[in-house]
Amino acid sequence: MIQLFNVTKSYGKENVALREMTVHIEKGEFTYVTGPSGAGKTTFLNMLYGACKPTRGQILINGINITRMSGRQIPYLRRKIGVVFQDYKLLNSRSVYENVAFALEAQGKKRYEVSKRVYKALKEVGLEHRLQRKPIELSGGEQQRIAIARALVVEPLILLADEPSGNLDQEVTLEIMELFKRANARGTTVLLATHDHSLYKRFPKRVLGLEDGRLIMDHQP
Amino acid sequence: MIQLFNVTKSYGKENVALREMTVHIEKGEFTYVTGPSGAGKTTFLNMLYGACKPTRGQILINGINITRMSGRQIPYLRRKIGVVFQDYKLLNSRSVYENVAFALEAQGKKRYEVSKRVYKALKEVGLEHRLQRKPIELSGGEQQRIAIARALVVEPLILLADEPSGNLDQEVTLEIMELFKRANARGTTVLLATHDHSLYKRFPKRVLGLEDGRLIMDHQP
Amino acid sequence: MLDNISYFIRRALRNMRQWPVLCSAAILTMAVALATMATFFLVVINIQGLATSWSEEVQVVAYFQYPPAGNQLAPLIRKVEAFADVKQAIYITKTEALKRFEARLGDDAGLLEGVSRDLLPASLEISLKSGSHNREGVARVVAELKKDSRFDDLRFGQEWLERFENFVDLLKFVGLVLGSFFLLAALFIVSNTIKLTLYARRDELEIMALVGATKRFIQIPFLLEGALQGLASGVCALGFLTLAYKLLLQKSLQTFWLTPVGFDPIFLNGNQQLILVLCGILLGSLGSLVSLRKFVRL
Amino acid sequence: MLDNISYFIRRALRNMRQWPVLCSAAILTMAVALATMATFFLVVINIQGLATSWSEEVQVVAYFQYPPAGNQLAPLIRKVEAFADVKQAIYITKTEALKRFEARLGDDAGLLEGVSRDLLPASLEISLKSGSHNREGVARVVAELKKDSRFDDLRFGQEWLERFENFVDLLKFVGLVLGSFFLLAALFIVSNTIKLTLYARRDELEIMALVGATKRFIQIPFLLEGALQGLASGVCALGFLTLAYKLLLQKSLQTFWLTPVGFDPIFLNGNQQLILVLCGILLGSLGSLVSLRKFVRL
Ligand SMILES: Nc1ncnc2c1ncn2[C@@H]1O[C@H](COP(=O)(O)OP(=O)(O)OP(=O)(O)O)[C@@H](O)[C@H]1O
Ligand SMILES: Nc1ncnc2c1ncn2[C@@H]1O[C@H](COP(=O)(O)OP(=O)(O)OP(=O)(O)O)[C@@H](O)[C@H]1O
Ligand SMILES: [Mg+2]
Ligand SMILES: [Mg+2]
Repeated sequence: MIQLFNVTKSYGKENVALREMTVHIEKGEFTYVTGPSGAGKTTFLNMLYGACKPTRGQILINGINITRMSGRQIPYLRRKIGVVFQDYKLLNSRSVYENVAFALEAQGKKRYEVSKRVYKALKEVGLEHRLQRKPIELSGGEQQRIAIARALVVEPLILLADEPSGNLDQEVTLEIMELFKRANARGTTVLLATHDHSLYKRFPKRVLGLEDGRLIMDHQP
Repeated sequence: MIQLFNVTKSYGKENVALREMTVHIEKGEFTYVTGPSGAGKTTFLNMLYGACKPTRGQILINGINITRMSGRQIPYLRRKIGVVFQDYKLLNSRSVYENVAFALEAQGKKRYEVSKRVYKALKEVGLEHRLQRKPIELSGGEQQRIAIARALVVEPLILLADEPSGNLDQEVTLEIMELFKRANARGTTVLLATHDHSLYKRFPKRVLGLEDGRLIMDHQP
Repeated sequence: MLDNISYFIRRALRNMRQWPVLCSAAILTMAVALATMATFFLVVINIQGLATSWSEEVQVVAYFQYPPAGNQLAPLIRKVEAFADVKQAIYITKTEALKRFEARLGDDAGLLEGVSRDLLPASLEISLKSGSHNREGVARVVAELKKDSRFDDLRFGQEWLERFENFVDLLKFVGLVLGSFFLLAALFIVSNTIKLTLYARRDELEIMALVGATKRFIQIPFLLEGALQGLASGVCALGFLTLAYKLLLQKSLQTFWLTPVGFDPIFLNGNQQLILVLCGILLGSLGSLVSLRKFVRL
Repeated sequence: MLDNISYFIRRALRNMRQWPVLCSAAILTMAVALATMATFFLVVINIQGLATSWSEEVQVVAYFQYPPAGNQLAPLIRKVEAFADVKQAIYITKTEALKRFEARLGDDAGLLEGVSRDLLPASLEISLKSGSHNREGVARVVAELKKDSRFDDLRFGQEWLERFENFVDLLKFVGLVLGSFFLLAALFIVSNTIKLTLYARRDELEIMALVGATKRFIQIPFLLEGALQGLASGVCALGFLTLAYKLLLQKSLQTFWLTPVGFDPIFLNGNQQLILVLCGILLGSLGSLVSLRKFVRL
């Protein structure tokens, strides 16, 4: 499903975020990406949905080399991928409903289908009563859950979640993990970047450990 | 130092974020504010630096009733308070140095003093080598540390930290906690909102527990 | 497809409702630019209209050494009217000539009292066809007339005609220069306004791209919005112009020309009004398009 | 204090360097607006200048029934020149009058051949003082002259004068209306541009307030920035105007007037140039101020 070959990403000359990373992730796998702050977790995920291109190396998703992808094709790649951004990236000028519906509308889904699926996704993260609010009128954890709902509503082939529980209390974190596991059970490949040791102790899965841009650990439970 | 009397904050009619909260915090105290997502932690902190006014009730800081404060006086209140915002609130168009220096410049500090103190604060959070970067070119955890540096650089009387370790790994979290404790030892009153149980288990201090806007726990170790 | 179009329109309208400040700023800026340009255009077409009605007065006057005999006059007129450039030839008798001269002197007419009725010669006033109201046309007619020895003297205001033609050329030139200046200024201001509008909404553009919207999907609602704003601004400009014309310009133009011939001030005709509104739409969509290309990078 | 000022200036300059698009958008918009207004102003003052030079020709002509005897002439002129409104009185003999009449007829002068040299009466041409070039001044002089029976007839172009005065009034009115329209449009566009600029930077304003900056501390750099942009735009507009005037307007104005009296086209004098630049500064700072009040809420 996801194959990286010798991927290096550097910003400027000496600022290397990822070094010679080679990793294969199977379809339907659930993988944690861990490492200290600044290790390159976000950079790794960013490259998978085409937000930045590797400086060297190749990335294949579903057998397609996305490093050679043109700007025209990237939207179609992104439609297969749900992303929970570390900084949420919600539109403060739009309601919660619109924020989530956006991901479906961008794919040209019918209005009726959109509203049904958005409602379901918001219900799953426990925010169906916040439909008409603006994200800025929500608490940090609620915003994070909106971002999760937006990533899941498209029923993606791949889910990239960057620190999805940083602002959530333990209880909600467990609920969210249930959601991820359910999506995973339906066949979605999940990559979850986190610092939270307790998370992968409680739900043991494959763990990729990064440090200073290097893959220093690849641990299968 | 900080006294709240029957403080209620509601947005709109039925959306009540804080209910009848009465709490006293002594000068130099270190207090955790905990509670599930949406409990009202951020709302509580917001009111202390005048970002929003309580719907009912009074708030006294240093004996001054800030609910009656005019817009002209609020900047002077804020200069005594360092805030680590849950969403960082960094300027992406400015360098890291400028972001931190901003807080000092706003108080009319001399240029020489500004650069000395900014450098020191960035060193403390371990980011003195990121001086000329833009926040958007930093990892999530690095951004969070910049926000912490900006709050600490003014040597505030009160430090409000909203989820300051959500994007930090355990190691950096411990370092940051050391910083907070050191500031606390110098006399700064610290309020730290967090979900992280392990945090207040490891550094036991007074814990205020919120749920659904109500103060349901006030636990002194 | 139809579903998509209605979605785009809904989104464009929602955007406009959501950002009333940005939206009205863009509309009014465009309206001001359009109204300014249209005002200039109006002034220029009115001056040109006046110029045309002036040039209709261009004529050649041929003075007779001796008034022609009654039976010679008609053939002569027919001959002259047969020239390719000539529309009409009118015979002016000596008496009539003096009467006209008196009228022309106005206040000073009293001075001619007691002057012989024979003072002025009889003449033929030759007016030209509409295509020949210029130096070349006059020159051709004069050349023909010179062949006839019965004419003593020819008057055709050569100097005045040259000066007048220079003036009209100059006017067109100044109009063109000012017009293009204003067009450029308008385009510049509008594209800047829209650029700022988009800049203020750059998160939206970024996030759309991140959730998998294609370039076209992102751009179309903004283009539509630009076009709608352009439409609104065109209508505003037209309304403003009509009002200004009715209340102000019409009167001022009439007085300004102190018009010797019956000249009615011209307003934009139906087609031109349509063009104004279309210009607005074009301006809005072009402005959006140019700015969008900068902001929607995928 | 001095430290603060240098800090504000540094921040304003840094802002402008950091947002070259926003900055140049604001500058050029203001420059266009200012140049437009100044162009209109130039046209109006030139027309008014021409009007003044025209009105200098306003004079009263008094015709004698019989030419005065040589020794009576000098006292008469002295008497007339003693009137409060009169600048100068010049005696025109019969011969001179006919010569002038011939000159005035131009092409038609040939018609006067053989006419008696006595045809026209002698007259006194009375020019007025600069304050009296209007209907009232003329009326006063005429009233005085009427008391003297030696004058047969008085000419003072009453009708022409009235029409001319109406025209100048109208011109001023149109200039005022168009001028205020452009001023408003310019102010509107500029404050909108600045509003958009600030809107695009609203995070910055918000965060400044959150870290304890006072309202004034936040506003001053933006005001300074507005003033600097205004200064730049004023200088741009002035440069553009000078160029346009040198290359285009000067020539066109000269030809346009077909000026009978020696009238030199007027450009902005030193003070007016200064005012233009000051207007730019005012526009920039006012625009910033107005918009800032909306965005900096504490
Ligand atoms: N746009 C950029 N320009 C320059 N450097 C960058 C950029 N983005 C990231 N970096 C650098 O690359 C390194 C890795 O960043 P990345 O965001 O991948 O870390 P991370 O593992 O996600 O950290 P965190 O847990 O703090 O989010 C960091 O040192 C960061 O400063
Ligand atoms: N500006 C606002 N307008 C309307 N409702 C708001 C606003 N800000 C917060 N709320 C609501 O008030 C409640 C408390 O929010 P608050 O941000 O204080 O929670 P929190 O304890 O900080 O949660 P988290 O841990 O998720 O950050 C939430 O239900 C939220 O939806
Ligand atoms: Mg990260
Ligand atoms: Mg919060």
